Amino acid sequence: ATITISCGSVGQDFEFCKKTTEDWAKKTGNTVKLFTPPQSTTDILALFRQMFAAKSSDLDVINVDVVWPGMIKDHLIDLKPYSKGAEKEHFPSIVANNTADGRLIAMPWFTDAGLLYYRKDLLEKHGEKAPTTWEELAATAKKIQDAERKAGNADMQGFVFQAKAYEGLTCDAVEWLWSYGGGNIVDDKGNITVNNPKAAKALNTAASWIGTIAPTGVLNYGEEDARGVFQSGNAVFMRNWPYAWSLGNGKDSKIAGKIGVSALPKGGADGKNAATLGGWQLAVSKYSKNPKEAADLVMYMTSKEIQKERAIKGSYNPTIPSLYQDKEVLAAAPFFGDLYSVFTSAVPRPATATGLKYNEVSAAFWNATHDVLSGKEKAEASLGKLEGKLKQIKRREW
Amino acid sequence: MSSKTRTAWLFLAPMLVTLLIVAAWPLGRTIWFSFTDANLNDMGAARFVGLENYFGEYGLFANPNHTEGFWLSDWGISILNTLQFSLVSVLLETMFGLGVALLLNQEFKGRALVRAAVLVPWAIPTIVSAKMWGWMLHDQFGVINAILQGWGLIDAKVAWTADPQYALWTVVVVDVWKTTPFMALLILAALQTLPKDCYEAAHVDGVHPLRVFWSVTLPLIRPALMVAVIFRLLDALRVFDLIYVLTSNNNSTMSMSGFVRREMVDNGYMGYGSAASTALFLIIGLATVVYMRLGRMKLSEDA
Amino acid sequence: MSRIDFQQINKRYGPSLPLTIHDATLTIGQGEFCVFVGPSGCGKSTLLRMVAGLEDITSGDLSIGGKRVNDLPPAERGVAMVFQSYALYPHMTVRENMAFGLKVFGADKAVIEQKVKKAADILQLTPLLDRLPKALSGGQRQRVAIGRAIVKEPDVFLFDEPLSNLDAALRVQTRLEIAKLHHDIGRASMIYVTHDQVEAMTLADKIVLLRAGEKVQTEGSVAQFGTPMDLYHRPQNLFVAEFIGSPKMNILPGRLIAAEATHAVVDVLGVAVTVAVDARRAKAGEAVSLGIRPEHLLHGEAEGAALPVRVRHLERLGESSMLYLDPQAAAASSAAVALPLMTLRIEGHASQGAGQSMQLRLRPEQCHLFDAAGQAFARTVELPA
Amino acid sequence: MSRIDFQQINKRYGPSLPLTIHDATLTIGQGEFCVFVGPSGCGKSTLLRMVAGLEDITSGDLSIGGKRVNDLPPAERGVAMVFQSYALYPHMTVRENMAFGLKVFGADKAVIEQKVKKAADILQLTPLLDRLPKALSGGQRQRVAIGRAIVKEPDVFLFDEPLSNLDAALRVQTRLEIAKLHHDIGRASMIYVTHDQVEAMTLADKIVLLRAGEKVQTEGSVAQFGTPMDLYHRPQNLFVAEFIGSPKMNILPGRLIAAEATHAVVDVLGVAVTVAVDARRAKAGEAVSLGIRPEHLLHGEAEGAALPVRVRHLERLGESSMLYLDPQAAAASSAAVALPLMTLRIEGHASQGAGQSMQLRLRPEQCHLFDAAGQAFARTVELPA
Amino acid sequence: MRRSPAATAALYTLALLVTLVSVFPFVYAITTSLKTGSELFSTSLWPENGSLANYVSLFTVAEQPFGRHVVNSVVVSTLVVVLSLFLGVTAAYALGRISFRGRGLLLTTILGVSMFPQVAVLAGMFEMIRALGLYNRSLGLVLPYLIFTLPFTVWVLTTFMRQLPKELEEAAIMDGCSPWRIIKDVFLPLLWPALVSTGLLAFIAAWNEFLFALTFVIDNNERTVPVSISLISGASKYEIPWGKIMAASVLVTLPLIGLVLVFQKKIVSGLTAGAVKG
Ligand SMILES: Nc1ncnc2c1ncn2[C@@H]1O[C@H](COP(=O)(O)OP(=O)(O)OP(=O)(O)O)[C@@H](O)[C@H]1O
Ligand SMILES: Nc1ncnc2c1ncn2[C@@H]1O[C@H](COP(=O)(O)OP(=O)(O)OP(=O)(O)O)[C@@H](O)[C@H]1O
Ligand SMILES: [Mg+2]
Ligand SMILES: [Mg+2]
Repeated sequence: ATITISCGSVGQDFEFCKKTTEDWAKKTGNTVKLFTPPQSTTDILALFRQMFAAKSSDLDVINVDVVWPGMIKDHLIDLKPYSKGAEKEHFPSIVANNTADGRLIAMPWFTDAGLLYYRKDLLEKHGEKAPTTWEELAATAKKIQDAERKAGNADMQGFVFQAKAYEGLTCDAVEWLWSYGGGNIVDDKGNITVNNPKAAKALNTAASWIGTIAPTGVLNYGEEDARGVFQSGNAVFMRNWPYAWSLGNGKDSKIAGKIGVSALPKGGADGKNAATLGGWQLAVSKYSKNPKEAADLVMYMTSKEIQKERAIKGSYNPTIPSLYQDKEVLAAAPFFGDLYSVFTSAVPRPATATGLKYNEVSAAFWNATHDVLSGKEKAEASLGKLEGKLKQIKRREW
Repeated sequence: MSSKTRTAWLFLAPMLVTLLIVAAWPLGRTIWFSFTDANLNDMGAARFVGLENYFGEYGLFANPNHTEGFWLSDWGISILNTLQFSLVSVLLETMFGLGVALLLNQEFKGRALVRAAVLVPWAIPTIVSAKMWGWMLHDQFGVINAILQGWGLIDAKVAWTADPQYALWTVVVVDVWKTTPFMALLILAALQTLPKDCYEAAHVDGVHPLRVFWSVTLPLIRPALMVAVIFRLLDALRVFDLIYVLTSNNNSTMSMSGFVRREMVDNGYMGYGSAASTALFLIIGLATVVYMRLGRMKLSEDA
Repeated sequence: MSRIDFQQINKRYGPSLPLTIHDATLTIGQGEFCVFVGPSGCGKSTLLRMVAGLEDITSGDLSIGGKRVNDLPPAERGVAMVFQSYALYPHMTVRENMAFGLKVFGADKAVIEQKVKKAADILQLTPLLDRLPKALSGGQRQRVAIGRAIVKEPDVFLFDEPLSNLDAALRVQTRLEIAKLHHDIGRASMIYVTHDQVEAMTLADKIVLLRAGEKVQTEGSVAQFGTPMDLYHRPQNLFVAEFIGSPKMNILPGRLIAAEATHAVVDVLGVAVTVAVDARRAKAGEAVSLGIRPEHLLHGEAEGAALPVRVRHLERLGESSMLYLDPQAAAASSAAVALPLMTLRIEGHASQGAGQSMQLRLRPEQCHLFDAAGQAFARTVELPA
Repeated sequence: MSRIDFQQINKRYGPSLPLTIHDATLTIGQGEFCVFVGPSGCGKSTLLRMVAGLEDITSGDLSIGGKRVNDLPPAERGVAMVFQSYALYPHMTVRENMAFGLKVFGADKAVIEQKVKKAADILQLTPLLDRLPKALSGGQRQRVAIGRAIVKEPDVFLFDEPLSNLDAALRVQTRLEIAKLHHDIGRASMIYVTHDQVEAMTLADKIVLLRAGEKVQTEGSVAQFGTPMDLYHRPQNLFVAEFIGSPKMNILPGRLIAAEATHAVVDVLGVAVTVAVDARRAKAGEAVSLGIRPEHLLHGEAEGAALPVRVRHLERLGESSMLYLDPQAAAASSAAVALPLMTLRIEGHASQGAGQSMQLRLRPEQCHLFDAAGQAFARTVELPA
Repeated sequence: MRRSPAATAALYTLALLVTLVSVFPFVYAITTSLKTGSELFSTSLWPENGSLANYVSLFTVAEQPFGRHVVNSVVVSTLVVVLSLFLGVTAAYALGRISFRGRGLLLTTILGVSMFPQVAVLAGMFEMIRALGLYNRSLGLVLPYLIFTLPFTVWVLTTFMRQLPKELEEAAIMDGCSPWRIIKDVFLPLLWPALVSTGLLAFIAAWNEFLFALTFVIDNNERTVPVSISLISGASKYEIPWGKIMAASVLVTLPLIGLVLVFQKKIVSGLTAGAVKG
């Protein structure tokens, strides 16, 4: 049978995908065709939904973002009959995320979580430590920023992150909320919890960064914008995904070797560390003509050997806890060990609870957050409105 | 049916048939869905809900949940944004387009190259040019801020696409940059078909060039200009990708098309999204009719 | 001041093309009415357009009112022009077309209104004032073009065949109006292109007859420049003689028998014809051409040499008739040469029929004589100025 | 077969506009040469365009060769047309313009070549064959338009003022060529619009004179349809009388004194003038108009009634002169009425001067008489057909 | 008639300014395409150590055959333009030169087709494409593209067609031309400026279309240029491969510039000069 798989468009992803699928094809005597999905996650989802709506059998295996299962669960087959229990090896939180109505609709493939990057050299120079709370971060950032600016680097910024009105802002804001104990927008039972003082505090704190330690421009920053500023040596702190590590330490990077990574700060002394859960799964389309072969491919690609290989060669975070103790893996990506807890305790966005309406919820949330950040509204007012909006979105049920 | 009329329909037939094949199903389907509660997740389960999507409890218009008033709802804001954006950008494009067309209409050395150069903004794919501008307008490493700072025009780096104060106008500027060639090229074609001899008459009459432009050129190219503006207006009212790429899909800059996309694709509300697109269709239709009335454009005028 | 001076004006449309206008030198005095005539394509419109400033002057100097205007834009020359192709503004009504030239000068609304009304009355356009050009007949369009020029009352009027599409009555009337206008404005000069000889003769103070074809390159564009009577009675060469007058002058080949200061005797088809010219610069035996206008030929019994002819066919025009005649060469003379038909104009209804033989009489004082190069011998009779 | 029948043809350009053509009924026989004349804007082009099929017929029947063609497309009517506005294909050279019609027809290349060459020779366009229309003079463009029609040798030729921009010599020549063509093709019918009376008179088998203005609505478009001599000698009404002939007929108001079968006596400005018409249908005392053409007025000593006049001004045209005269009404008659100027045409160079008094003689057999409604009384003299 | 020196100077200055504004981002794109690595984040207009690596890399990924994509785009766009112009010209003849009832309504309806946002018709179009069996073929894109190029070409050509002198058509009718022949031999040559302009605009529109191309074609070999560019990938998920994208953009814009250079010669004035008087 011929299996068409969508497993990433970016270079490294693609190379891996190609190699593993070829191996599988050779092993099983099937053929595999690679589909190159668009870059933007939103675009990929739109495309998939379009194809599902048309019951297209053109795609067998698809890559699934961590927040999607709720939205596309109806179009994916249950992998349980094919997994033979293999899912038990993976992080349970992720498996839970991938389970809907008792069906295992996707297999974890790799995971992702927000990290705080900082300039080791600058912190050292100004005698600071990596901050543990947002407040510390703000103070440190301000101090170093002002000092550096005085020293001639007018473009120095304290902190850059993703605050463009898009899914990335939801990720960032969930971290803030969670770290201040402000909940997770919608709790597991589907109750709208976002309108609470802690959440408001979190957002107001974030808003206070804009124009002080963060440029107004962050309001339109995505991952790359932030990395661009950080990597050209113009920022002290950055919130980003693990991918920035290897690039930041790349050959032509101005700050290679000067980067430190830590967990994101807590919200105040009694806050928690919080990192939003990211990452991708693999799933089989309900409309696939060869579900059996497709499922087999999924199982192969999410297997331990393959994840290990990917962790070593591409520093993809495995979804199998045992791999975080694997020596070969740790040798390649030392912070896997240091930040193990970050990855295991990553906060999922409220995708499971809100199901089909997750996108809507997320958009409403990032818009409300953006309004606060851009100073249009105070967090309290904005969150109040957001609550109303979320109620409207929810209507009778999620 | 007279033979002339028969000829007319005969010549129209291929185009009409093609258009019917291409457009009838998609458009009809969209309009139909606007009366249902179809969801992208399960299209088969669509139920007819009448005007629910338009005027129902959660409808586009008359939504009682819009406690702050219609114009502050996402849909209301997107309508206002779109109208604002369209009016300003089309106006500017028309003016610049006219100017550039008049320039390209002159004889001078290197005209061919300038003509090609002028078309470059239009020729670069939107997905690229939008990102390119996004990059160039980047507050930290964007070349625009660098240049403006270099010339001393601004002293602090401006967050062109992020600052709500500038975002929409930045989009307008980029749109004007990108689509002025469209106007210019169409107007240029119109300029080139003007009768020469009445210009000679005006010349001998000693009419000032500006006056000639105003009293002779403009009326004569008006039909073509009107059409160019109509299509620009249509495009502008449906603007999406530029805003989407440049400023993200923030409420404060969202366009009607952006709203449609959000509802239809991101949120999967086919019915509601279809209603929004049908409403958008009606709004555009209305705008066009108003425009054609204002411009006293006659569709059935003879040669 | 609106004297117009052409100094050795040349015009070449393209580097590889021959000169269209060659060495045009003439002066049109202030307030003079000058008519350009010449064969189709001889360059009348070109010359006019050069005065208007619409066509570059290849070489030579053009001055208006004593000022060289070669490089002056049209607007600054103070001219109004009626284009051969009308050049109406297609989007303006008749009224707007006529008013436009005035409006741009910032003339008073009431004044414009009144001028347009007057012109429309003269040109019988009043009921059409609110129509667009495309709903007008050819003649009506032409009248709008005239109207547009005359409302402006400029220093120099340029008319390019302004009446060609009008009917006789309207034409006469408009012609008179133009003459009147010219007279009223007084200081305005006019250049007027026409194909209608009656127009040329009646309107012109001066006529410029332009050449076409090969000879332009060698002899220049201007064939003759003078008063209407000059061109009619004293054509300087065969080209002028043949061009002016309708039907055109009869030209017969001949040989000089005697060349005196007061007259010449010419052998024409074996008949000795006396011509009242000063022929001293020629010698007996030379080949010459004898010219006589159709309206000057006499027939039946009258004085003068008698030329036998036979009627080929005839045209009746009502008030007069035109007879086309085959000269019957005397057996002796060159019968081999195919002779052109001669034309005779008879008042009223001609009684002759085709095939009939006649005797034509040529009065010495009505004949013209040209040498082999086509140059005229000066006539010795007294002629109107 | 190319007989053309107009049966009560009407044309209205717009619902709110008056009829442009009203009740045109006429028949142009096969091979006939019919000339349309009439004031500018009277509908000549419109009528022509209806024959061509370019303009819808509002009501009435048009048939060509016995077949009703109201709804036949132009291409199937077998007509060729010269447009008043030329309508040349601007992107084709002169040669291509002329060849296009034949090419569409699928004619042989060699045949096309040869026909175009011939037409170009006739029209003196040979050196211009490879030019585009925009590099041609007005007359040259017009000739191309003619050439385009004649190469096609159709059943019906439609010419809309085809010679208006040509000089006299070329005009005569082209006119002759068209007549020759008409003669050669034989069975082809021609409809020809012109403002040139000489053309109309010399070319036409039949002339259609169309009315313009108010009277079209009441009396129909066709003022008279007949041979040239008919229109000249037997104008059916004042309009025709005044329109045909240049300069136009002198019209004097009068009152009938005696109305006989062979003649009438009219009191004109106090002078009793005898007119050779059958006036029985009128009664003495009725108001009438007396008409006499400028070329028929006699002066000095001659028979006939004598009308005292004074010379207002005069024009000299070379071969003839035109005198404009103020009639000197006898004190008794209606001096209050402003009388129109009369025109007198004198052969040769007039000796009179302005202000001079003269006596005009009106010969009974040269006079026309019209009743108060403008209808002519039948003339009783023998007249050319 | 000559221009004064001041006017000439003004003219060239303006031309220069317009050119600069138009191509500045493009120049920026070129320089960016020559940059690699961190240099991308610098604002300098000139690459310190320019390299053609980005260009080379475009053609070395077997799964994303850029050359093939360019060919696909050329074929699709050309077909779209040819079809649109053909259908547009014939329809414009009927709409512009023949008066019949319902003309205004028809024009409005045609315009109405382009009043829906692209996303709104996406789903329906997707179904239709699949029903017609055109799914996953670049050639299948021709049909959906007509939905935005056809109304445009019809309207523009109708406007231009309407302005040609009536007498020319009549002369052609008298010469025995069929309507098709009139269009082909008389109108088309006079419509060159309009044809070239609309053709170029439609070509570019088809060339740059993204949403349909992304949705209706999933085969790597069948993709068109904009999708191809959007799929150009950096080394990892969030990295935008600016250099390569710019290189690709430069590469796909150059042929368009060539196209303009070739066809702009047809945008000449005075095509109808000398045709009619009045
Ligand atoms: N499209 C039109 N709409 C309205 N009226 C028109 C239209 N075309 C012509 N006319 C009017 O119809 C009348 C007849 O026009 P036509 O062109 O037939 O005149 P014509 O006899 O050829 O005049 P001319 O000798 O000036 O060419 C004119 O008064 C003209 O104004
Ligand atoms: N743009 C041009 N390029 C080349 N030759 C031209 C151009 N315009 C006119 N000519 C030629 O120049 C000559 C003079 O043209 P012009 O229009 O002055 O003639 P004209 O005397 O007005 O003739 P007509 O009486 O026919 O209008 C003609 O032979 C014509 O073919
Ligand atoms: Mg001329
Ligand atoms: Mg006419």
